[in-house]
Amino acid sequence: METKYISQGGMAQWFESIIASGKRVYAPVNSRGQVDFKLVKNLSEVADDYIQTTQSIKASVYPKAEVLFTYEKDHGKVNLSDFDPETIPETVLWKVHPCDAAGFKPLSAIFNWDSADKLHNAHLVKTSVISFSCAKADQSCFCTSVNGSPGNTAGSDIQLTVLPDGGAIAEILTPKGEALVALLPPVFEAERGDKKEQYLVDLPARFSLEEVNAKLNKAFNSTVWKEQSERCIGCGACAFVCPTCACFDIQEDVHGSKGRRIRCWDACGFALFTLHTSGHNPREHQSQRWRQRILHKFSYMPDRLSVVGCTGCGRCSRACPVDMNILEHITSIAKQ
Amino acid sequence: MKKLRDRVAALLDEGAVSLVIGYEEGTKRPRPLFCRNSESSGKLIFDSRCFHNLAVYVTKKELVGKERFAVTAPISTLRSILQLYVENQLSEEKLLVLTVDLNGELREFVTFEEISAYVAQFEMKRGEREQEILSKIEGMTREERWKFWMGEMSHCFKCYACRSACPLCYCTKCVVEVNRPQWINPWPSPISNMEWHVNRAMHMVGRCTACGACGDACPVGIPIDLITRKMMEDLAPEFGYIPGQPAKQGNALSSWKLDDREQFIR
Amino acid sequence: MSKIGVFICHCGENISATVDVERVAREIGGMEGVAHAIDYKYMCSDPGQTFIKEAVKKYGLDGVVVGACSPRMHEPTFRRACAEAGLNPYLCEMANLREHCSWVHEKSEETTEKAIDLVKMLVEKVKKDKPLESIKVPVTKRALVIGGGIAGIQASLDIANTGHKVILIERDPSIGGHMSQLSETFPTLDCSQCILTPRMVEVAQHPNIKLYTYAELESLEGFIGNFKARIRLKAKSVNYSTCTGCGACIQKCPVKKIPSEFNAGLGTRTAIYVPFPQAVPNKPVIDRVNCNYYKRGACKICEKTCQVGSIEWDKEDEIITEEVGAVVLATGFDVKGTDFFPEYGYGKYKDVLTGLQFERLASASGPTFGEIRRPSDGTIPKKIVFIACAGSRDPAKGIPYCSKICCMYTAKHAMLYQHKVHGGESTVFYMDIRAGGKNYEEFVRRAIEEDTVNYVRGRVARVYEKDGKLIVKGVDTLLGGQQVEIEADMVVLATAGVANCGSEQLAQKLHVSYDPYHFFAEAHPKLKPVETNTAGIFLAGACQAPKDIPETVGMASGAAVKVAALFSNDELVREPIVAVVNRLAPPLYSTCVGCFMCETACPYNAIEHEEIKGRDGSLIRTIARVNEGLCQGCGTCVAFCRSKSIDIQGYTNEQVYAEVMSLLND
Amino acid sequence: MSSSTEFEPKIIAFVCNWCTYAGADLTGTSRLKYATNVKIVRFPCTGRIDFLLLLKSFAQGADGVIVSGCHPNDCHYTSGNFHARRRWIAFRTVLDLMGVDIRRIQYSWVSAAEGSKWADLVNNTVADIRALGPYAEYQKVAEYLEKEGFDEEA
Repeated sequence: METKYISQGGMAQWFESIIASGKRVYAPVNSRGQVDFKLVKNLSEVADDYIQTTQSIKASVYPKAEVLFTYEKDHGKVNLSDFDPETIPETVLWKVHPCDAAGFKPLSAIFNWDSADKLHNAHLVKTSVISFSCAKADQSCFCTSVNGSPGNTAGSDIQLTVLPDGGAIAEILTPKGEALVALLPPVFEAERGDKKEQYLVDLPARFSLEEVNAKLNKAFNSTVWKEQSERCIGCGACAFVCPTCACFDIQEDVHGSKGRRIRCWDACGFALFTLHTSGHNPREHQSQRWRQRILHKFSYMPDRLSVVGCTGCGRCSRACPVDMNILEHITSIAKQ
Repeated sequence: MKKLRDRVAALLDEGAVSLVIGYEEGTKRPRPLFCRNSESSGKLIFDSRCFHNLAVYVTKKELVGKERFAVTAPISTLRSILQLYVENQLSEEKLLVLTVDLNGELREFVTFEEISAYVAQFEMKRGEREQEILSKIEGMTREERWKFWMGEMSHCFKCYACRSACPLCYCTKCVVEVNRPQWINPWPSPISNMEWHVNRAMHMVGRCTACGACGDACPVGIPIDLITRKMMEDLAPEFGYIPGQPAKQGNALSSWKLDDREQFIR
Repeated sequence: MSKIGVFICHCGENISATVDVERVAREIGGMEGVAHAIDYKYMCSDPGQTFIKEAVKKYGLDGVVVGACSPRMHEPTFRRACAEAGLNPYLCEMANLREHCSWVHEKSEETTEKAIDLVKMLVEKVKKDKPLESIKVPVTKRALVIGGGIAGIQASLDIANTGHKVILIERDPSIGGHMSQLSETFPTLDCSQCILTPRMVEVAQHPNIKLYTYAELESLEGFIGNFKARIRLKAKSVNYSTCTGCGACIQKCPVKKIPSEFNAGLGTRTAIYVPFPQAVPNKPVIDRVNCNYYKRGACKICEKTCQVGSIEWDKEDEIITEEVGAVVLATGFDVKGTDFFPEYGYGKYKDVLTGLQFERLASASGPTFGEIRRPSDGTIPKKIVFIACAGSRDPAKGIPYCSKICCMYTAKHAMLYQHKVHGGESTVFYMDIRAGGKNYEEFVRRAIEEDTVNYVRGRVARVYEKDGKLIVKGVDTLLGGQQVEIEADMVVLATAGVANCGSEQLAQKLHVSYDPYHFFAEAHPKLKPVETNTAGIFLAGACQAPKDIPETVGMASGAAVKVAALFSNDELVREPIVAVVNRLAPPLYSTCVGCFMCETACPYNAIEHEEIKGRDGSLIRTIARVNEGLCQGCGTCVAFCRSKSIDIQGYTNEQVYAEVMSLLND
Repeated sequence: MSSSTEFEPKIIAFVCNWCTYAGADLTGTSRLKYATNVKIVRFPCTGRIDFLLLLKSFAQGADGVIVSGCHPNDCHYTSGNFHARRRWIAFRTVLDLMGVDIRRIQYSWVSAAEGSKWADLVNNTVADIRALGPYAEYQKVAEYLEKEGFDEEA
C-alpha cells in the first residue's frame, strides 16, 4: 500500500483520464431530491453534501435483474447459451462510502459460500472501487459498531480522504488501484504527512458485536422479535437498499420457444419468500421474518461465514416507512 | 393527549379492548404503537404529525387477534376504515375507533355511519407537494408524461413498500405473486414497474382515499401516490362518488350508469 | 409435453382458395407440442371426423385444434367427435380460418401467415385447456309465449297439447293479432276470422294455457330452463271474474269517437271497449287515456250501467312473477303508416289507404261490412290503384328488404275488389311479382287472367288530387318507360312490413340479438331459424322477418317442438363455462379475501358467501363462491378480481394470456 | 397487398363472443375484405377482458389494440359491456396520466348484424395505427431488463 497526495485540480484531471480510458464510471448524483449512483461523464455531476445514497452500491456487482443464460427450443432440441461475463464492461465506482465498500465482502461470502458464483465474481473482477472516507454521519450511521469505521479501507481499491484545501489523501490499496493511478501518475504527489484520522467523523461505537452475538445465540424464542416487528408492514425496502442483503429469486422469461433465466432481487421480509406450494410457510409471521433478518446478519453470517452481515450504513433505518430502526433494535437486544 | 391516554388505559384495564393501535414518538417522526396494557398507554401521542395510515394494521389477523381492539385514527385512517367496512374486511363489533377532533375533544365511533358523518366535514384537498408535482405533470404533453414516468419507473425496484403501506392492499396473494400466468414480471424493469403501478391504480379505482401512504413509503421517492390521487380526482366526479366517503355498499368500478361516457368508443 | 392434433379444413375451396392450407398444416406440425397435423377437404364430413377420432386414439392426443369455419358453426360437431374418441370435448378448440380469414382476405402470403397465427393461438390455448364436465340444471317445464297473434296462438296450443303448461301474454285487450283483422286469406280466399277464431277460443279454454291479455313483459331473469319472468298486468279497470261480457257499458259509453285500432283507424270505438266482436276474452277494458272519468274525474256511466259492479276505478297495474323454462317470442310485425309516403299523399288524402285498411274495408266485420267504399264520401270506387312495394325494397326509405307478403295480398285485394265491385277497374303497379309458394303463382295468374286486374310493371312517382280524383303518375317499364297516368277513386299502398314497436326494448330485456331493422335475430339463418342466440328463447312468426300465415304457423309449431324437446328432459346439460373461485389446502383455503367486488359486478346474483370454518366450528374466513346454476359465464367478475382468485372455465386467465402471447411472440 | 416498405402494424382485437365475434363472422359470410393485420382473440364478454392483457400486448410488441363488444343494452349478459365501458374509462384515465399513447387502443361496439362495420373498424384502425407508426417508444423500454436506474437513464 502506498499513500499519496492528490490536489483538487489533480483529482479533476485524473477523473477525466478515467472517463477517457473508456471505463464506465458510476458516482453519486443528486436528482429528484435523492442521491444515488448513476453513470456519469463529468465530475460536476457528482453530488456533494449528502450523508448517504438512498441505495447501496450493491447493484454494481449484483444487478437487480440479470440474465444467467438464454435458451431456445428448436424441434425438440434445446440450445443453451450462458451469459458471457466478458460482456461486462470495466467499471469504476467513484465516491463510494467505506460502509458500502465493506459490503462487498459479506456479499461475496454469500455468493461463494458453497460454490463460486461465476457471474458475481466476474462483476467483482471488472469493478474498481474508489472510496471516499466519511467526514459526516447522521443518527442512523453505526459503522464503528460493526467492525467498520469512517476511514475503513476494506473493499476499496483506492481511498481518498478529502482535505480542507480540496485535495485528498490517496491510499492506493490494491493492484487495481495502482492501475487506476497509472492512468495519470503525475497527479499523485508525495504525501504531505496529513493525518487521515483528523478528517474523519467521530462516531463512537453504540454496541458490542460480541455482546450482541452472544445475546442472539439465546434469543431465538425471545418475545423481542414480536415486540419489535409489530409495526413492520413486510415490504422489502430494507433489503433492497442494504449493501449486503443477497436474497434472490430465479425466474423464467419465456417468449414462445425462446427464453432466458433471470436472477432478481428478493427479500426475506416478504411473506411469499418462504411460502411452500402446499400452503405451509415456515416463516408464517412477520416476527419470524424479522428474526431471520437480524439473526442472519448478526449471528448466522458471523458464525458460518466469519463476516458480519451488516456494515452499519443505516440505509434500512432511513428507508423504513414505519421507522424500524436497526440501531435502536440491536442496541436494545444488546442491553437485554 | 391526557384524555386519550386515560381513555386508552381505561379501555385496556376494563378489558373492553385487548389492543389499541396508536402512535408513539419515533426516531424521525411519530410511528405506530401497539398498546396491549395500560402502562404502555403513557407513550401514546396524537397530533398533526401523526399521519401514518394505521388502517394498514387492522386487517392483519395475526396482529389484531380475535378480540375487540381500538385504533386512534387521524382522518386518513378513518377514510380507509370506512372503505374496509365496505369491502367486508372489518366488523363493527370488533373495532372501536378513537380520534381527537379539531377542538381537541376525544371522539369515539363504533358504526360506519358515525365515522362517515364525522369524515364528511373534512374536504380532501391537494397539499403543497401534490399541487406542485401534479400541476407540473398536468402541464406536460403526452410524450413528456411518458418520459417523466419512465424516468421515475426506472428507479422502482419492486420492494412493494407501496403495496405494504396501503391499507386497501390486503390481498393474501397479490396479483404480482400470481404466476399462472405471470401477469407482472417479478423482476424490476421500467415497463413491468409501470404495469404494476397502472395495475395498482386500476385496483384503486373507486377505493383510493388519497392518504398518500404509498408515496410516503416509497424508499426511492417515486411520487406514486399521485398516480392514484390523480386517477381518483379525475374519475370521482365522472363516476359520481366522493373519495374517502364510500357508500356502504358497492364500488364505483363494479357499478355503472347507462349514460357513462363513451365518446371514445367508435 | 402436450400432444396436440391439428386438423386444417379446406372447406371445399372456401378456405383453400385463399389460404395455403398445406403450408399451415406443415408449419403447425413443427410447433412445440403438436403431435399430428393434417389438412383435409371437409373436416366436418364423416371421413373428416373419422380422421380426428382415429388420430386421438393413435397418437394419444390430449388436445385438438380444428382450423376450419367459425366455432359458432361447428364447435359442437368437433367436440362431439372428440368425445366419441374418448377425449374430453372441452380439449377441442376451433381456429376460425374461414369467416375470420379466407373469406375476408385475398389470396396472399399474409393471408396464409394470418391463418398460421390463428391456429398457433388456439394451439397455445389448447395447451392450457382443462377437461371440464358438463353442468346439470333442473328444467321448469312451463313456457312463456309472448304475443297472442296467430304465431303465439299456434305455439301455445302446440306446447299445451304436449302436456306442458303455457303462459301466454298479449299486450292488447284481445288475442288474435293481425290475422284477426284480415278479410280473406290468400291463396284460398277463405275467411280469416273463420279459421282463426276457433283457435282463439281453444286457447282461452285450454286447461294448460294461462292467458294474460293486456299484459306486457317487465323483465326476464335467469337462464334456459330457469327463467323468472316479471309480467305487468295492465289495469283493465274491469273485474273479469264478475264481468259477464254483456256489453251494456259499451253501448252507454259517451266517448264514441276514438279511432278503432282494430279497424286500422277507419272506424271508431268507445272508451270502454272490446276491440272486436269475436275478441278473446270478450270482456271490455277501459282506455284510461280517453275515458272521461280518468281525464276529468266525472262520468262513471259504465259503472251505473253495469249490473254486476265490475268496474274497478282504482285498480292499478299489477306485477306478477312466473317461473318458466322456455320463452317463445311471437310479437309479430307492424306496417309502415302515416306520413311515410308523402309522395303518395298518404295521411293527406282520405282515399289513400294502407293494405291493412283495405283489409278492414273488405272484411265483413269491418266498418263498411265488407263493401268497398271510399272513406271520404262513402261512394264505391270505380277505379282503384294498388301500389306494391310501398317502402319495401327501397334503400332510400331505409327498407332494402322485401316484405314478402305484399305481392300476394295485393293480388288478393285486387281480386276481392273485382268480386265486390262489378265493372270496377283495378290496376296494380309492381316492381316484380314474387309469388313463390304453393298455389301462389296460380293465384296471381287468376287475378290477372280471370279477374282482369291490370298489372303495370313500374313505379309510381306521385299521387295527387285533382277534381276529386286521385291522379296516379307512374311509368310502365314494359312499354319502354312510357308515362302512365290513372285517375283513380282509391289508392291502396302495400306498405312495408316492419318490426313491431318496442321490439328493440323487448330484445334488450331478453338479451336476444336483433337485426338492423329491429327484427329478432335467429341463431343461424339456415339451420337454427327458430332459435335465438340466447338459449331457451325461441322465435315464431313475423317478429323474425315478415312472413305469411302458413309460414308463421309452421315456424310457431317449430318453436313449440323446440320447447317440447327442451321439456322432455328433467335436467338440462349446460356448458361448463362458468366462473370458479379457487380453493386451496389449509391454511390458505383460497386466495379470495372476500371483498365481494364480484358480487356487486355479477349480473346474475351468482356470487354467494361461503364461510370457511375451522375444526372447532369457528369462522375462519368468508369467501366468495359461484352458484354454477346461476352463473352464465360472462366473466365480468374475473376481470374485477384483484387477486385473480376467480377464473372462468373455458376462458381462463392462463388460456387467454397464452393466446395473446402466441400472437406476439415471434 | 401493400408494398414491402410500408409499416404493417401488429394489432390484436379483443372481442366478445356474442356481438363482435359474430359480427366478424358476418363480415366473412358477406365476403367483405379487410386488412390481415388484425387477429381476433375471443372472449365471452367485454366484461371479461382484463386490462392487463392490453398492457401485455403492447409490451409484447403490439402496435395497436381493438376492444369491441355489444352495443349498450345489447349485452348477452345484460351488463358486461357497461362494466367494461366504465373500466375502459378508468383505464384510459390512468394510461393517459402515465403518458401511454391511448390512441392506440380503439374501442368499438360492433353488433352481430354489423359485418360491414367490423370491416370498416379493422381497416380504419389499421390505417390509424399505420399513420402513428410502430409503437417503438413503448417497445424499446419494454426490452430493458437491468438497464434502469443504475445504468443510463431509461
